[in-house]
Amino acid sequence: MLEARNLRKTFGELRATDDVSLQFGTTDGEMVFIVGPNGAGKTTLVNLLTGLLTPDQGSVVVHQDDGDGSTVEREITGLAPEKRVDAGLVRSFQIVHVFEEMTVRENLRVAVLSERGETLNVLSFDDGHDGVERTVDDLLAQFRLEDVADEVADTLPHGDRKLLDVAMSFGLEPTYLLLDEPTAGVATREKEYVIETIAEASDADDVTTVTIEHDMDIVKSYADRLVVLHEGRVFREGDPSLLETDGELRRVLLGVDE
Amino acid sequence: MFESLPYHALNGVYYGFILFMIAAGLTIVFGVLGVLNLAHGELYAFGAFVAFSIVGYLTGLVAEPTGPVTALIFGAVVLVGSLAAAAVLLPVGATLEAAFVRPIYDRDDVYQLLLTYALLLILTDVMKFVWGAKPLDVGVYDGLNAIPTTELFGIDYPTYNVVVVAVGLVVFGWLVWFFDRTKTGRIVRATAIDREMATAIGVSTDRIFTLVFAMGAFFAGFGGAMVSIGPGSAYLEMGLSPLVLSFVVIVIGGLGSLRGALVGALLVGVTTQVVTPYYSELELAVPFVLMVVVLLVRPEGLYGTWGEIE
Amino acid sequence: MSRARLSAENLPTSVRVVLVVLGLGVLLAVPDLARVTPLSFATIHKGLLFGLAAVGLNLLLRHTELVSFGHVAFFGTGAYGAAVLATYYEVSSGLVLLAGAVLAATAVALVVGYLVAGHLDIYFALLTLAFNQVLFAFVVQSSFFNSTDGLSVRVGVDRPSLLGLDQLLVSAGLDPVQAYNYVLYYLTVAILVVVVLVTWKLVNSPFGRALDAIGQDRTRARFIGIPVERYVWIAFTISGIYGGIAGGLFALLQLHVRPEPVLFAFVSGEILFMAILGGVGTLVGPIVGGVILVYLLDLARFYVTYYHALTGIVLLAVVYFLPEGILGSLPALGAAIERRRRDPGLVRNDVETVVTSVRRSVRRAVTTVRILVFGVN
Amino acid sequence: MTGRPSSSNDTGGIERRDALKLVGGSTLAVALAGCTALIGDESDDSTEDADVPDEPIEAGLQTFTEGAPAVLGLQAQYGAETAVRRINDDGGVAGREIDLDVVNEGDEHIQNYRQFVDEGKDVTFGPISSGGHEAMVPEIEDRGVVNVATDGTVTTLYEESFPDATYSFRFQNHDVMEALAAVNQAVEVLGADSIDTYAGINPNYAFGQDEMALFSSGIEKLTGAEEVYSGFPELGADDMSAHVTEVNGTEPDVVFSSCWGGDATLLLEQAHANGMFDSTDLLVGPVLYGSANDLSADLVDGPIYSGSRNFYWDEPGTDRWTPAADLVSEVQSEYDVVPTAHFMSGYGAVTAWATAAEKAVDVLGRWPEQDEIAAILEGHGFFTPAGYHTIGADHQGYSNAHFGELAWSDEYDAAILENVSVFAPKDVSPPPGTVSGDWIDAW
Repeated sequence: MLEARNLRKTFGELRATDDVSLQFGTTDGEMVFIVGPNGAGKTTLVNLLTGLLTPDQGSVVVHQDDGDGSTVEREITGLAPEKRVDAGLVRSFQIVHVFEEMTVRENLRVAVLSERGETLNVLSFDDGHDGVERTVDDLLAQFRLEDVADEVADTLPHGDRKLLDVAMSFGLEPTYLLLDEPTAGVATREKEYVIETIAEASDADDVTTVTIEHDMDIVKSYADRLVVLHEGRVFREGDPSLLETDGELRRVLLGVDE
Repeated sequence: MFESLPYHALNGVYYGFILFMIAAGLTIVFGVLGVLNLAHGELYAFGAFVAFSIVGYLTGLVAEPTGPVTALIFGAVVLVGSLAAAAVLLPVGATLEAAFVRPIYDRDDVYQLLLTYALLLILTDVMKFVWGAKPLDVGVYDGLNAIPTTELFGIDYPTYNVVVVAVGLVVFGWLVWFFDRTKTGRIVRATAIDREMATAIGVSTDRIFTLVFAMGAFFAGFGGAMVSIGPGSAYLEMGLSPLVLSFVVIVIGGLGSLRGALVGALLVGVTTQVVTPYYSELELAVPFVLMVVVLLVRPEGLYGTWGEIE
Repeated sequence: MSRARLSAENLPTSVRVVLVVLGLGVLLAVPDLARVTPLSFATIHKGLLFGLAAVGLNLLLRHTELVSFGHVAFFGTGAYGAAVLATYYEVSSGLVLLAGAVLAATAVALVVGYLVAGHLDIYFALLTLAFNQVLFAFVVQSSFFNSTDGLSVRVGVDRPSLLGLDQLLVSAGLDPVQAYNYVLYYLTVAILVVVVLVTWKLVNSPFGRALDAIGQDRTRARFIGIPVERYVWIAFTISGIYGGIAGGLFALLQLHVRPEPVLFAFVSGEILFMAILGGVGTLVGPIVGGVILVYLLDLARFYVTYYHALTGIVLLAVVYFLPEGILGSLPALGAAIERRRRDPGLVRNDVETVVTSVRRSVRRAVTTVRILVFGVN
Repeated sequence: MTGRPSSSNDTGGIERRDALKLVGGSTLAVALAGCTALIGDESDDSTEDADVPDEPIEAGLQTFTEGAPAVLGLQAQYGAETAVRRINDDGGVAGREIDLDVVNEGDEHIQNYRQFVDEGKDVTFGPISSGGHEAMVPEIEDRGVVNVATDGTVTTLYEESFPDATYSFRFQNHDVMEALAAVNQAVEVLGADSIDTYAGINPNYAFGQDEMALFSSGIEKLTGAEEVYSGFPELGADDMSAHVTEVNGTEPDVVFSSCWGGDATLLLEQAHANGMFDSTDLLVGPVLYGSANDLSADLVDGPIYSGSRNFYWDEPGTDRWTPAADLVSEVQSEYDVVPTAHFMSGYGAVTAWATAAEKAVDVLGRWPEQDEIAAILEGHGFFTPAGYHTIGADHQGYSNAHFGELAWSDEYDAAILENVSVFAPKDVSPPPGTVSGDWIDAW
């Protein structure tokens, strides 16, 4: 379980994150969606959780299985992003971040190599690890990227780039995967395809996903749980059906009176 | 041993303004075009040589100063000559940009470095061809100092230094005015921040880039002209050390920031001049130590930047 | 690595083998070539050494995409490391001098690398430049390093010994100076081959791929768990070590080390340009670039009055006509020549293209100037 | 070992034979001494029958041909070219003309020398840079092609670093001679009792630091004066006002400056502009006059004395000494400058080698090997229009050192020296085998 405890972050006068306490992964493979109007502090929250920002107050904690069934708390508030990856915490960005000059396969390979702790290895060849190659093949299949496996990333269509970005994250064998608008900029007809692929993969690997999303139809169809942020605070938390039933919530999200 | 400290500080201000004039052009070009122009120092040297010719010709037409009035006339002629010399750099800069730099904007940064380095080498020999291999001194420094300025306040201080500071302030004021108050200036700034958006609203980035490069050359040349009419001479390799110092200045100030360039230049100028007489051995190192310290403490420089960083 | 993809690495294996063998053959034959042609043996040797430093710089440039403007710092540290051992500790073994060079360069690279690893782009470039100049200023001021006069790399007037191999040649009847230079040259070639092989292994290893990742997207690299600063630091240090080896060998070649040629920041720029000139996207391009640029910078003045301009024009030609550097553009060039051999008509098109582009440049320039001067279009 | 040629223009008394004997025995030596006019150019060479190859002598000179140091470097080039011209006009060295290649020395002294040797040069000259010269010496010893350095005047070179050199020589006086000449000049002008304090502004590299150290020990020894300020602006400085300001603040009796080229001009400009000559009684500089052609009337105004190493063109006076007059008019028409000490560096270096080579042919009856020329150069004496020079057994050239007051000449449109003092080598340099520092201490 990944837990935010009383997180607070201000930029000048702006309280981007204001006393936020949340738990993710209370059930295995949970899909949590974070919604909220622009400027609600969604991305700041993800940045605090993944270590791109350090909070002014509060802490980030993971609950880890210590092997004999009980769990231990591990505080990771001050941990560098790359160290959090070891703790199972992985993210994607709103703007696609892939290695543009590498092929799809090379992108996935470097992620998997990193996950296996092989990146300091100078004695082998990068493509000489059979286990890694098998995992890469699985990822290619899982994210339906086999056809473009040898294409260079910056030549791919946007949807495939998004999928590659997410596939790399899965290659890191995350426990918690934080996705910042995975469907942003993806053509409408491809959105479903992208999110469906993510859902399948997270289901298969029991990954807890925390997704920032603007498309309420997607949220309604896929969310196990909903977190609504507004002005840096947790405004609502609960079942996605709140989107249908909570009038105040609808006003906040749409910014209009109905 | 510190009784001369105010004088050293004053010398530092003068030296700082010289540095500012050179660095201003570099920072504008870098801020807008994103090109680190290694040939900037040669444009500065070019200005110094052109000033040798033009100022030399013009002062040949007027009498050597004998009293305050003739000295003022003399000074005005020298300044006009320096401006004319810098103006020669406008077409030079524009030509270089249009003919050489423009075709490679979309190439990797390192090729722009290689290109401007090639231009540096070629410009050096162009100057060698036109003005010969030896240093040239136009010899108007004495005449400029005949203008009474500091004596009026009872201080014995070269008028030339005062002129440099005044001219430097005017250059700074003009640049701030240009970028803040004129339409062209605002367009240039918009282009610096977002090229695509500027193109989208109908700005010809080609024109802007040429203009900016020509401006950069102009101020480099003007800096060179101001040095040329001072106690120093124009010589072939004179651009190398100011080029490196300009890097330091614009990095300390924040890349692309004019105010930063001014503050950075004054900081480098004053620190160097105050430290030098007491610790000569540090003279070379001071600007770089200053830069390392500033970058380690404030990685984006004192005044941030025009362009975007990741 | 689209850069590499565009260049040498997509040549067929057979062609690559031929090129490697040819390259090695030329390297081994240099002393003989220099004897029968006006080529300067010493200058080519020096060029190879700067090329070696450029290979190191290219490790950063090509993979982590960091531009170092201060690389001669390590070359110079290496050279001075050897000189200090010879001058103050009377070390006469060439290998020990070389080891000293590498140690000194490693130490400096570790410190500088630690401080610059977190910086990017121009800030990285100018920080490395700053450290370079601080080091230069320090050496120039230091009486230990004998200020601008520099240090000798001899014990008394004797050249260092090179494993006794030079003595062997002398007893075989060779002139001692020649024997020393031959042995040193072949030692250089051997080291060069080893370094190139090591680099090839390095850049094709998982670590090399991690460096690529850092270069292409630092944020993403961090978020796949790569400790970016630490890896940049390691790469920087390795790259500095190359510089140190080259500098140490240079000290053995020149036998006297002065600050301006081995520590001044502009020489750092030259090393950078060697890498670009030869081909950033290639493994051995920087060596080719090193030999060519050193040759131009050192010897052009013996043949022409306007030698700066000559060097400048060569560089301009590379920028415009060999966009991937000399070695990097070979495949494209080869393909183009092949096409033209089949269809000579293309050559006329080329000429037209060049003429048009020159004409266009001139017209642009003239228009620009006209607008500037007369304010009208 | 010194002795100036007769400063009388009454040549009628000199027999041709005597003149030949006096200047070294051959018409070549006569031509290079500038005395051809005195004795006619009728050939009397004993080298005529010698077994000498026909092809020209390939010679290389490295000097600063461009940029700031070209102020000195081009003078050396002019000097070398003038000597070569005179040699070739005279029919060459034992009948062999000289082809002189000139190359910019830059920072690549060893490289340049190697390239010259690889190109098959018979002899090389240069450089100007003292550090460059020091770096070259072992290479010269290795390669075994004689190099006569024009300048490269670091004192310790042949004194301590390379006492056993074979092929490497230096024509110009070394640092000790000019720094101590400056000491003597200061004492001569102000009197030892009037010098209580001194200051220095010297270029920040080995040469400037060495000169200042030598001046300090000399002036302290002679006058007991105390150093009040010593500043080292970087070589090729943009600005020296900080140092001038400090001098103004400390008001020393004497200021010493070994600044040269553009630095010398800059120093004088800023010294005047900041009123430095109100704060000090005397500025002495060994190489200020190197910038003779770049100074102006305003700049030389004041109590400024400059050295001119082993040659000042008007000493002996051009009105009394035809060789000097001929040389100046030749240089003026050819190069439009007045010659400075660095002109003689080039001229003398070539002359030293050429006269030695001819002497060798004379002795051997064939063209000499490198080591034979080198052997003859040791202790070799010869004339130039500057007078008599010797190359010592230590491979160092010894000639008179010149010092005088800077003044302006409208006639030549250049700075000149007045009241020139001539210091014999023995007065300003240690006897062979003695280290300078010890020698000064023993004053």
